[in-house]
Formats: sequence, structure tokens, C-alpha cells
Amino acid sequence: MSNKRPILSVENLTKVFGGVVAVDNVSFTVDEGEIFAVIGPNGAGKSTLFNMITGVLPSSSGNIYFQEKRLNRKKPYQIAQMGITRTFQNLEVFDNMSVIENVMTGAHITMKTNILTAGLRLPSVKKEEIKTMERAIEALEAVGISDLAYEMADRLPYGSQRLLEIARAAISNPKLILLDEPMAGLNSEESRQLVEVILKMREKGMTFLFVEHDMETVMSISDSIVVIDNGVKIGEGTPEEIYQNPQVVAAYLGDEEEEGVEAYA
Amino acid sequence: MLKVNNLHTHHGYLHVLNGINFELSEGELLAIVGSNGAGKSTLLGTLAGVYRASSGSIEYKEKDITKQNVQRMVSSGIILVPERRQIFSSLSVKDNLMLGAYHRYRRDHKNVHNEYEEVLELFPRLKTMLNRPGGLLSGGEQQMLAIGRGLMANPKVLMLDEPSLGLAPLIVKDIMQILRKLCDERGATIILVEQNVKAALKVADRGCVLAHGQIVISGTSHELLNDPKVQEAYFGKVEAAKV
Amino acid sequence: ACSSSDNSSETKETSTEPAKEDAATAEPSGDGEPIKLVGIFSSSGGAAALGEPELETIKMLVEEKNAAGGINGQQIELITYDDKSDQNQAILAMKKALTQDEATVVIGGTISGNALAMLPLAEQYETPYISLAASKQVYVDESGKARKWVFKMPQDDQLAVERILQYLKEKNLTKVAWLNVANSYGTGGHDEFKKYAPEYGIEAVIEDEFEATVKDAKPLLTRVKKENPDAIIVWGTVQESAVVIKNIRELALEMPILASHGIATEQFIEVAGDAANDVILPTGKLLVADSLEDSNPQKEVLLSYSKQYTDKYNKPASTFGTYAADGFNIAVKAIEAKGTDRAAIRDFIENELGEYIGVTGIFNITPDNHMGLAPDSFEMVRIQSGEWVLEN
Amino acid sequence: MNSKSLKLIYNNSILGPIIFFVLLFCVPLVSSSNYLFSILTMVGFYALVCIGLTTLTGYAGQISLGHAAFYGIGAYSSAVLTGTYGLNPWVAIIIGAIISAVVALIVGIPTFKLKGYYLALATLGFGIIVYTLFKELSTITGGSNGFFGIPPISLFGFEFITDTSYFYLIWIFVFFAILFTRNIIHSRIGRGLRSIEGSEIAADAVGVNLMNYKLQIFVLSAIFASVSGSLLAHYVSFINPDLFVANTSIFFLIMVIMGGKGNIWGSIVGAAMYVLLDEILKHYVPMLLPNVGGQFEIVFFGILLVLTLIYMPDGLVPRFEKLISKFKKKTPTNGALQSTISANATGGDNK
Amino acid sequence: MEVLSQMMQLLFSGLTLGAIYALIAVGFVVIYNVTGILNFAQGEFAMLGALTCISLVNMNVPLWLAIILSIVIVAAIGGIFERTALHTARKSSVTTLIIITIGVSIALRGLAILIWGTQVQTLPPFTDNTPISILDAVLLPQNIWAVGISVVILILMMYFFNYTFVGKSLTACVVNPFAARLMGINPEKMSLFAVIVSAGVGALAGTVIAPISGATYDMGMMLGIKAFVAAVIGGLTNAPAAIAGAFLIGILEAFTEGLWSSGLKDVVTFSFLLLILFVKPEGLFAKASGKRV
Ligand SMILES: Nc1ncnc2c1ncn2[C@@H]1O[C@H](COP(=O)(O)OP(=O)(O)OP(=O)(O)O)[C@@H](O)[C@H]1O
Ligand SMILES: Nc1ncnc2c1ncn2[C@@H]1O[C@H](COP(=O)(O)OP(=O)(O)OP(=O)(O)O)[C@@H](O)[C@H]1O
Ligand SMILES: [Mg+2]
Ligand SMILES: [Mg+2]
Repeated sequence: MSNKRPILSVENLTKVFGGVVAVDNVSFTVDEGEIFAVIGPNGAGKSTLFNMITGVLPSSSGNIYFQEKRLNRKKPYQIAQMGITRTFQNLEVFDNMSVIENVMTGAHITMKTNILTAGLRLPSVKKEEIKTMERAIEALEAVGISDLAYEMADRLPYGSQRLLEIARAAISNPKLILLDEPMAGLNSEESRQLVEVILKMREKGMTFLFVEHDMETVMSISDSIVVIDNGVKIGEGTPEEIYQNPQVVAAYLGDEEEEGVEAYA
Repeated sequence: MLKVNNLHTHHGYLHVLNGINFELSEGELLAIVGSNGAGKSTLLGTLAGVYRASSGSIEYKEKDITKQNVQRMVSSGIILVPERRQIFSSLSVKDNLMLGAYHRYRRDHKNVHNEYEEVLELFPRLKTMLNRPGGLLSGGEQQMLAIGRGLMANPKVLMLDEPSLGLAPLIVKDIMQILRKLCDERGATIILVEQNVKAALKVADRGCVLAHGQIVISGTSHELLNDPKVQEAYFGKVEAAKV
Repeated sequence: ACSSSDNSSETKETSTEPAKEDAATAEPSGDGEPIKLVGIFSSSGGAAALGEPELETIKMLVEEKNAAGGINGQQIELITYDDKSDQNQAILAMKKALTQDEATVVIGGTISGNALAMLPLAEQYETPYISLAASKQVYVDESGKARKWVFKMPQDDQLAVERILQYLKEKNLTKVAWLNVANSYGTGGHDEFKKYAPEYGIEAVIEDEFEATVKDAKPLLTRVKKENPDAIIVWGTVQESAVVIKNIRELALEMPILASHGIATEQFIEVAGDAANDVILPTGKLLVADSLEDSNPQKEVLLSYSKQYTDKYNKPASTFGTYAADGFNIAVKAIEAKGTDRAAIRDFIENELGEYIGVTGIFNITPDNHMGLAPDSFEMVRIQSGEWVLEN
Repeated sequence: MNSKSLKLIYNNSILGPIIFFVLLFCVPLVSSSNYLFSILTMVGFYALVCIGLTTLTGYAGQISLGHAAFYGIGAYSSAVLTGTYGLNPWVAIIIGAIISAVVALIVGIPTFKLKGYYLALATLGFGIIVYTLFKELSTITGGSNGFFGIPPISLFGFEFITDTSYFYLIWIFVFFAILFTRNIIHSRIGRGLRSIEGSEIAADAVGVNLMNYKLQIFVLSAIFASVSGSLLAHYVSFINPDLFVANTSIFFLIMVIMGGKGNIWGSIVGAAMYVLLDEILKHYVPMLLPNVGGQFEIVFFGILLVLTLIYMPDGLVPRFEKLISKFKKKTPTNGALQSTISANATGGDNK
Repeated sequence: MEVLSQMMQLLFSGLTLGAIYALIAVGFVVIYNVTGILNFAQGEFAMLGALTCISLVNMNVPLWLAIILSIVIVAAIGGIFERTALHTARKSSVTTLIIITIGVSIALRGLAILIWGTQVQTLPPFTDNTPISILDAVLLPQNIWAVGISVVILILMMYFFNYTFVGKSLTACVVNPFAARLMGINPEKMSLFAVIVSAGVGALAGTVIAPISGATYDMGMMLGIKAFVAAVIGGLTNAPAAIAGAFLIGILEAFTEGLWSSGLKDVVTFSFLLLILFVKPEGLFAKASGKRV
């Protein structure tokens, strides 16, 4: 990674739910073009972190900056309009639409039609629609489910719905994509393909921040990793560094995962 | 104990299960793997009575149960831990677990409470959040809850749809051990659908690969672990991804 | 229930079968048009209790008339519609009556809202329309002139209010509480009260409304109690008035209670029970027909209508039915005199009818007054152990 | 790819509406029954309200039980401005629509923070408040006595008094309303709206400003209702508050659901069904069961409504469409489900 | 002193109104909790209960028996309604189901006119109804009945939903019917059960109201709307909270009417409702919804 301009920085971020401190004073910086992983045991606060970055939850304290602009208090749709999109751990597809419409909706912010021009159906509107549709097909091809384009989204198997969410997040050409457990529900072959898709998108200039429990994937594609446990950051570094970190091993990886360790070390 | 004969299931026009055959005896653990959309969830759903088989039969203890509805399945001890967790989001963790024992709560009051303690021992994390609405838990915590809820039913046949999904590596290992123990100590029969093929085959007695609604490879888990085709499809990840 | 379900929302009927054949063969009178009488009533919905007796009365009278050979030997074809107490339905029905059925005369419009919605059509299609709704607006336009094609049978609320005010003045009850139901019936009464009370030297110490769905009016009555009026006027129809009057009794308020003519049915006594005792109200003469002096010109008409209705439907006649009866009889008189020419009918009613002794009262319709009733068409009555007793 | 590809998900052909309306506008050539036209006019009023409501309910997933209020605001604006102040009816209609839009905006901003039934109730409450105000502000509205003497509408000296002329007037409005909303639905805006029903959180995450869209559609539907109310006022020349009770709002919703809430044609079909069913029941119930009253029609109406919805839970139009597509689809291409799915997905138009 | 007695009087009225709304609101909540449907026919159950009871009394059935019988009859009607309408249409969208309940309420109202006509009818009070005077304010025994019954129902519901297993499983059905099925719970049975219970409670409400304000075929509509308001103020999913909401509304209405104006009573009530919704969109006593991503 040659250019090391930070794109997202999180400073002393904290989230308290009632009495529970879900995220506790976490800071890190993601550089442009990076693939950045957040790992940690269940309930560590990873999704909560994502929710704060994308504005779904307000933070209790701390700051989030995206390209030097402060994100706190911004609404999710505003954050999306700034160029951050995401996928969801528990899948949030628009199940009342077909697959392609799902993806076209993802392109929402790249389009200009408003209620008046739409109502009058100016020629520009039609042009824009066609263009978006073509791009949607491309996005679906990229994740490998273009043959399902005209299916209703809720009939897709679990794994394909994950891919659909990724296509939907990617179509608007965001600067930063947050993926919450993208590999969950995919087998190794499929994960492998997805990894390639991600790498390709990175080539196009997207930055990725992702949460994943599949260590093989994490170790193989991430440039940097942050580990949180119980809301607290307990480690940060390259995959190699993380694997050496005894605290991380004890809290998360388990010490007898030797075979895996050897594979990357 | 469980016998599946030439099972076919459709979703609307779509022919999803295309003649499934297998047989399981008491205390056996079967791992099912297969790619996305192969029909794994549909198979479990059909066995649990969620989907109606369009032809073929399911026999349990020599009885034909193909047409039984879900409630009947549950009361005969056939329990499904479904895809997507399906937590009762506004009910507390405790209530969620208790409802797992719904079908035997009245008969078996005392045991239910013992079981409850046991499940909490297995998932100490849940113990700290008994009164939190289930829907507010983290993904992994919800997964634990779903598995715990399945265990609360004291299943005779337990079917788990990707139980390791969203769980941290440490926990996955624990869960596999628990499942093994359930078979060995209680004589439960388990069908495990997993994407984490290695972990699953390590504890399973037998395994099979599902593709396009058919079982294409099946054998003991040892055989499968060493099957080159399986290896290529399921364990080759690291090298390939390292670009 | 049987008799009340005897009405239908659209029945083209020429009463009895043989009569129908007569109709087909009967020699047309005048200009040869059949006599088409359209009745539009609220026989279901909110105002059903009013609309039902109207419908029944019309059916009864048409049947009788046809059996007796019709008008000038021609059968009457009665077409009735139910407007479901809904304004839009009333408009549709009226439109159908005027364009499809080409009515000779339209009688109906049970409630003011519906009558008001219907009457522009009557004016537009130049068809005589005899309204059974109470509001003064029905026959008087904005400028205070009579509407050309509309006549109205019931007394104005104004007459009832004036009658009550007269009574209060006689009894020297000058400080009163005015309570009305919060709908057009209630506010209509209230407007008249505000207009005429000063003339009679009556002062309202409190004026307020209650809902038609009132369950408990005590909160309102606590305020009345504080003002300590000489009398309470409760202006509403049966159900809500019963609740309010019951509550007045429960709060042990001792002053006289006056009510509107809207509660003048047996039902009120049934629902209010003991609380109904000593309630004083203005009412048409129907309820007290028996106790009228023999010299009263209306007595005979009243008794015969009442008997005919009770015999046929096996229930006591209602004041609302009398409006329909008068409307029908006036229409018949006009048609007898002028045939089916609509303009002629209208002119007849306006100019040539003269004094007409009806069931509701004595009508003196003139070009300026398309109702023609006076306050003396009301009697003040007091309820005493379930009976209506003429109040001196 | 070209515009053909869009056809795979949206049927944007303008042919359907044009055929429909040309046929409709030809009715006066074959019939001159004023009664028929007054019924069709009534259908038109309701349909105009329902078009907006359908978009709101079916596409933005928001239930409003308060649209009678906007209908009323339009009617009273027209009544007061023309009746009392002598303004030109067209000006009054526009002012009424502006008032409704502003009110919708004011009500909508806090209301759309609510979800599901809370919203239904908030709008119901709003409707009842407005109704009460119509009644209580009697110096302006005439209170319960109603407002009398609303002048007819006219254009270039032509007065819309006859039923036929009014029939044209209202249905032209309906025609443009249909085109306009249909275009909206088959666009970025429509997807934005539907995404709200699919998953609010995900809609938010792809940058759909939920609040804004819901508000825009709410305002649009309020304007439709208001215009319809204004036209009604000029048609009947007398209005009173009881026309705008909560029940009216509920009946609008019934029409929308009966017709099919995911389809703008549903609003026309629903409105027509509602009015025609009433007229038909009025005609036939007494034939089948002489000697029963209007009450029986109510029972029938209720039961028919329930039966319709049990057997056609998505309403009449989608059911009709399914029949058509079953009939048409003899040669399925690669995905056997494809055409039905896309038809369902877009709630496309019948032709 | 006079002010105090007026306040007392208003409080009594408010409690009575509240009790009436509460009994119907409970039915709302029970059905909503189990099926996720807002049952617009809930007020009609009260109407049917009241009118059935009156008819039975007119046939010389003793009052207490008439009340029990009418509860049973209406509960049965509720059961039939659930089986024929809700159950058959259970796969439809919730909006459709709501409209179905509206359709049913329309049909029931028409049916009531056919059977009982449009006239007001009354029921004798449950016990001797001599007003009791407390600090110059009067209280009727029938009002005490109304309040008493709703308090008892409140306690029962609180116990049922919070402390019984069946109560929990009822809730489970609406939160996630699919999972409920997987636990062996039969949501359809639960839905039947819920509708029967709410119909019964509704009928009871009707018999309580009839002696106070009479009964007509169209009494259900407004009752239903007010009860709906009460339920929402309480939080819609929580029966005890709905009852609390009902009392709140009742008292608010009584005081508005007693101290200000009756015409604007509804405006005040609904403005209050809107205020609550805007400040606390999930209702005053809502439980956490358990929704996150
Ligand atoms: N709204 C909430 N109210 C209370 N506690 C919450 C809420 N949301 C999350 N939590 C708690 O905060 C903690 C962190 O949750 P989070 O979802 O961020 O975990 P996670 O790291 O994503 O875990 P997983 O890997 O299992 O998805 C968990 O213990 C969770 O129960
Ligand atoms: N409700 C449904 N309606 C229509 N088609 C369905 C439905 N559910 C599943 N399918 C289809 O059935 C096929 C098998 O789906 P299934 O969910 O069983 O796959 P799976 O093996 O579990 O995949 P995954 O690993 O992604 O969970 C898929 O093609 C899917 O599109
Ligand atoms: Mg998470
Ligand atoms: Mg699956």
C-alpha cells in the first residue's frame, strides 16, 4: 500500500447501552485502499461499532471522521450519501423487490430523479433508469448471481442474499464499504470467490472495513486488523502481528489452532 | 431410527430436493455440506415439517411421519435449530430459552429447570444477559441463544442449520464438542448442516455432500475428510486466496 | 323486528298485485305521465329511527290510496330509496329519482344534511320536493326567501325553541342552563335559542354541548350545578338525552328539566326509566291526541293516522311518520287538482292549498313561507309515570 | 441493452391508461343517463383520493386513517373561498391544495417518526381533530349545519353543471393523477418508497432519506385528496362536516385495499367497486329478499368485503393480473418464475 | 369544599369512562399481542354482549345468568369470526387483515340492526343503583362495578402475560410465528384462544356499559376508537399498560369536559395522544422492542 492517506478515523469511541458498555474507548484509523478487519469474540462490540460509524446508533462519546469530516450525529442516509455503504450481519434485503431492483435501489444516491421529474417522466429520467439497470446487472455479475436477477429477493438462499447485499452496497461506487461478516453462510469455495471480488473492487479504489469470524479469510486478505474484546481494543496490527499477540490468542483464537497458524505464519 | 426415502420437495415451480435417501441410527451424527442454494436448508425444513415433501417418505422409529406438521414433529422430539436464528426478539433471553421447552414444559417441569441451568453453563455469556430482549443480543449471542433454545427441547433428533454461523472460533469448537457429547451420552441423533466443513467433519460420524438437491458424495467423515474432491472444494481456501 | 324490516331500500311497488295491473291499464290522467312518487329516507344508518316510520307511513298511505283507485283513477308508482343517513348516497338517490325515475314529486330527506344536499338538484331539475327534515335552511335560502321547489313538513326548530321559551317565561324560570347535543340537530336548536332567548327575557347561565355518544355527562353537569340555574334545557335526541337526564337525576339536581321534541317517543321513557319523570317538552300533538279537546280540528286526523299506523305495523305511531303523512297528503291534493305537471303542482301547493289541517299541525303555506306552521303546532307535555300528560 | 430491458421489471407502456381512458370517455356516446354519470363522477372523486392513498399505503407502507381530513380541507377551502369570498373556483382549488400540502407537512414531520399502527392512530387522531374543527369553527364553516351555496366550477365561461361535463372534468384529473403517480412508482422514487417497506434500516443505509420520501408522498396524497374534495364541493354545492368523519377515511382505506394496495389501478377499481357494490346491493338485495331493509345491504357489504379479501388478499387488480399472466404465459423462458415474479414485484399494470 | 367535590365528581366520572375503555382496550391488546392484528371489530363485541344480555333479560333470564350467557355467546361468535375470517386469511398482509376486521364489524353492525333494530335499549344495573354520596360527589354502584371489573381484569392480565408460561407463548406467536411453530407452539390455536378471550372480555364490557349509557347497534365504533387510543397510549403490546392508558384517557376526558368544554373533548384527547406519540413514539409504558441490526 503506497498511498497512506487516512480515510476513516475513529477516536475514543464509546457506546453504552443502559449499564452495558458495548464499545469502550476504541480508536483506530483506516487508510485509503486498505482492507481492514475488525475481529473479536461474540458480543465484543464489533457490530455496534459499525452501527455507530454508519449512523444507525448514536455514539455515547468519541468521534468518527471520514475524510476529515466529522460523522457524529449524521443520519445514516447522509453518511451513505458521503460514500459509506454497508452490509448487515443479519441480512436486510428488500424482500418486497426483485433482486435487480434491490441493487438498483442501492444506486439511489447516484441518481438525480426527483418526484417532479419522475412524475413527468422526462427523457433524462428514462436514460438514467436504463443506465442504472445496466450497472445493476454488472454488479450482480461481479458477485456471480446475475442469473437470479429477476427472482424475488426473499426466495434466494441465505448465501446468495449475502452476495446480493454486497452488490447493493457496491453499486453506488462508495469510497468505503463496511461488511459485517460477509463470509457467514458461504462455504470455502464461495468465500474464495468473494475474496476475489473484494480484491477486485479494491483495485477500483474502494476501501473495506469488515468484521469476520472466518480466520482464514481474515488472515489472508486484510492489511490491518483491530481486535476488540468486551468493547475494549486489545490489539492492532498486521495479520502476522495479531497472530503473535498472546492476548488475542487467549481471548479469541484459542491456543490450539496451530495448524491454521502455520498456514499463514 | 430415521429413514429418508427418495425425498422430493418443491418451492413453487422450483424442484429443490431431488430424491434424497439416507438412514440414521440412534446416537449418530451426520454432517451435511454443500454449496449455497444446494437445498440444505430445504432438506432440514422438510424433515422438520416446515415444508411439505412433494413425494418420498420420512420414517422415524418405523413410523411414517412425512405428513406430520411441525408441532407433531416437535412433540415427538424432532427439533430444528433454523437458519437465521429466529429469536423471539422482544422476549427476554430467559423466556426464549424456556420456550424451547414449550412442548414438555408441563410434563417435565423439573427437568426443564435442570436443563436450563445446563444450557447456561454451556453459554456463560448468556448468563449475564438473562433479562435482555433477545433481539438486542449480538449476532453470535443470538446464535448461542438459538442453539441453547434447541437444546432446551431435549431433542431426540436435533437438526442444526449452520450453527457455527457468526460464532467466534473458540465457541465453534465448544459447540462441536457439545454436539458430540449429546450423541454419545444421551443417544441423540444429530443432523448438522455446516459451511465450516472441517469442524463439522471432525465430530461427525458420517458426512454427505449435497448438490442440486441430491446427495453426490457420502461416507464416513474420515472418508470425506480425505476425499480429494471434497478437499479441493472445501479446504483449498487458504492457498487459493493468497493470490 | 319483522315489521321494521318491512321496508326495502329500493322497491318499485304498486302495492297489491291486482292494483298493479290496474296501473298498466288505467287511463292516464292529465298529460299522460304516470304518477311517480319517489321517497328518499334514512331507513338505515344513524338516523334510521327517524327514517323508518317515514318510510312505513308512505308505504302504508300509497297502498291505501292505490287500493282506493289511485289519484284520479291513476295508480301511484312509489319508488323508495335508503340513503343510509349518508349525504353522498342521498345525492345519488336524488339524482336517480330525478333523471332515471323522472319523479313527479319527491318526498324525503330525513335529516337536514341530506335534505340540504338534495335540494339543489330539485331546483335544478324543477321538481317539487317535500322535505321531512327540520332545518330552516331547507326551505329558506341565504337571502331569507323561500326556495322555489322545496316545501317542508316538520316544524322548524325555532318553533320548538320558542315554545319552550314561552313556557319558561310563563313559569318565570329566567336563568337557565342550555345543553345541546354536538351535531346539526343540537347546534340548530342552539342557534335558535341564542336568537330568541333575549326576546323572552330568558338568560342562559351556561351553554354547552355533549357528544351524541355520551356515556357520562356528570363532568359537564358539575359545571351546571355550580351555576345553579332555574331550569335545564337538554336539547338532543333519545339516547344522549336519556343519559344526560339520568345523570342530572343522579346528581340530585332539583330544577325542572326541559327537553327537545326530539325525545318525544315511547323509547325515551323506556330508556330513561324513572329519570324520565317530570321531564317537560314540546311535542307535536300526536302523543297527546287523546287528551286534546274535541273541538281541536286536528284531533280526528291525528287519531285516524295513529290508529291506521298502529293497526298496520303493530307499534305506536311516531311523530316522524306524521311528516311523511302530511307530505304525501299535500302531494296528493296537488296532483288531484293539477295532474302530473310539476310546475302546476308546485304552484298549487304554494298558492292554492290554503289552510290544510295536517297531522303535524295546521299548514298555511304561502309564497313566502313554504312550511306554514306556527308555534301552536306544539303542545307542552310532561312525562308522568311513563305517560305523556298535557302541561297546562 | 435498451429500454426493452427495463420492461423486464417495469411496464411503463402508456398504452394501457390511454386505452382505458379513451374507452371511458366514450361512455357518453353510448349512454346519456345522468344517474350513470353521477355514479361515475362519484367514483372519480373517490378514485382521485385513493390514487394518492394507494401510493402511500402500497408503496411507502404507511397506513393513513386521516385522509378524510384533507378531502375536507379541500372541500371547505373551496366552499369558503368561493362561497364566502367569491374567489374563482380554480384559484380556490389551488389554495385548498396548498393549505392541505402545508398541513400535511406540519402533521407529517412528527408523524412519520412513528411506525406502523402508531402512524395509523396518529392520522386517525388528526382526522378527528380536523373534523371537530369543521364542526366547532361554525362562523367560518357553518358548523354542523353545513355550508350552503357553493358555486359551480367553470372554465372559459363553460359551467360544469351537467353530470356529463363533471364526469369529464373529474376523470381528466384522475387520468393525470394516474400517469403522474405511475411514473413516480416506476422510478428511483418508487424504489425508494418500496425499500422503506422492505427494510427501513437498509433503505437508510443505501442513502434513501426515509422521512423525506414519506413526507413527499404524504403531501402528494394530501393534495390529491384536497383537489378531490374541492371538486366534490363544487359538484354538490352543499357540504357538512359529516362528509369528513373518521369513517370516510376508513372507507377510503377499504377501497384501496379492495382494489389492491400495490397497484394504482387498484384505486380506481376499489372506488368503483365500493360505489357500484352499494348501488348493486340496493338493486338486488330487495329482489332476492323482498321485505328486508337497508340493513341487510350493510350485512352483505360487510360479508362481501370480508370474502373478497379472504379470497383475494392482495385485492382485485393483482388477482386479475395473475389470471391474465397465467393465461398469457405459455412459453416460460429460462426462469420459469421470471415473468410472474416481475409482475408481482412491480405490481405492474394491466393492459 | 365545592371545588373538592367537583374534582371528586370528575374523578369518579373519569374512572368510570376509563374502566369502560379499559375493558375494550384489553381485548385489543390481547388480539394484537397474539396475532399482530388490530381488531376493529372489538367494539362490536361489546355491542353484541350488551344487546344479547338485554334480550336475555327481556326473556326473564336472571341478570347474572344473562351476563354469563352473553359472554359465552359472544366468545363463541368471536371464535367463529376467528375461524372463518382471520384464520382463512392468515397468510395475507396485516393491512388486509385489519380491513377484514373492519368488514366484520360492518357486517356485525348490520346484523345487530336486523336483530335488535336501531333503538336504544337498556339493561338494569347489576345491583341496587342508589347513588352513594362521597364528599358531596355521587358515585353509582354500577360505576363501582365497572371500575372493579376492569381492575380485576388488569390484575389477571398482568399475571397472565408476565408470569404464566402460556402468556409467554402467546407473545412468542406474534413476535415470530415461524419460530413459535418450531417450538411446538400452535399459533393458530393461540390466535383462536386470544380472539375468544377478547370477545368474552368485550362482551363483559358491553354488559357493564349498558346500564350506564344504554346500548345500540352502533355503540361499538366510538368505543373501539377510544379503546384503540388507550391501548396505543399504553404501548399496544402490554395489557396492563393499556388499562392504565384507558384510565388516563377517561380522566383526561372527564376533566376537560368538567373544567372546559365538551365540544373540544375529542380535540383534547387526540391532541394528547399525538403529543404522547411524538414524545414517546412507542407509548407510555412500552417494553423494549428488541429490534437492532
Ligand atoms: N440495543 C442494545 N441494548 C443493550 N445491549 C446491546 C444492544 N445492542 C448490543 N448490545 C450488547 O452489546 C454487546 C456488543 O454487541 P455487538 O453486536 O456489537 O457484538 P459483536 O461484536 O458484533 O458480536 P458478534 O460477533 O456476536 O456479532 C453485546 O453484548 C450485546 O448484547
Ligand atoms: N421460500 C422459497 N420460495 C421459493 N424458492 C425458495 C424458497 N426457499 C428457498 N428457495 C430456493 O430453493 C433453493 C434451495 O434453497 P436452500 O435455502 O435450501 O439452500 P441452502 O442449501 O440452504 O443454501 P445456503 O447455504 O445459502 O443456506 C434455492 O434455489 C432457493 O432459491
Ligand atoms: Mg456482530
Ligand atoms: Mg441454507
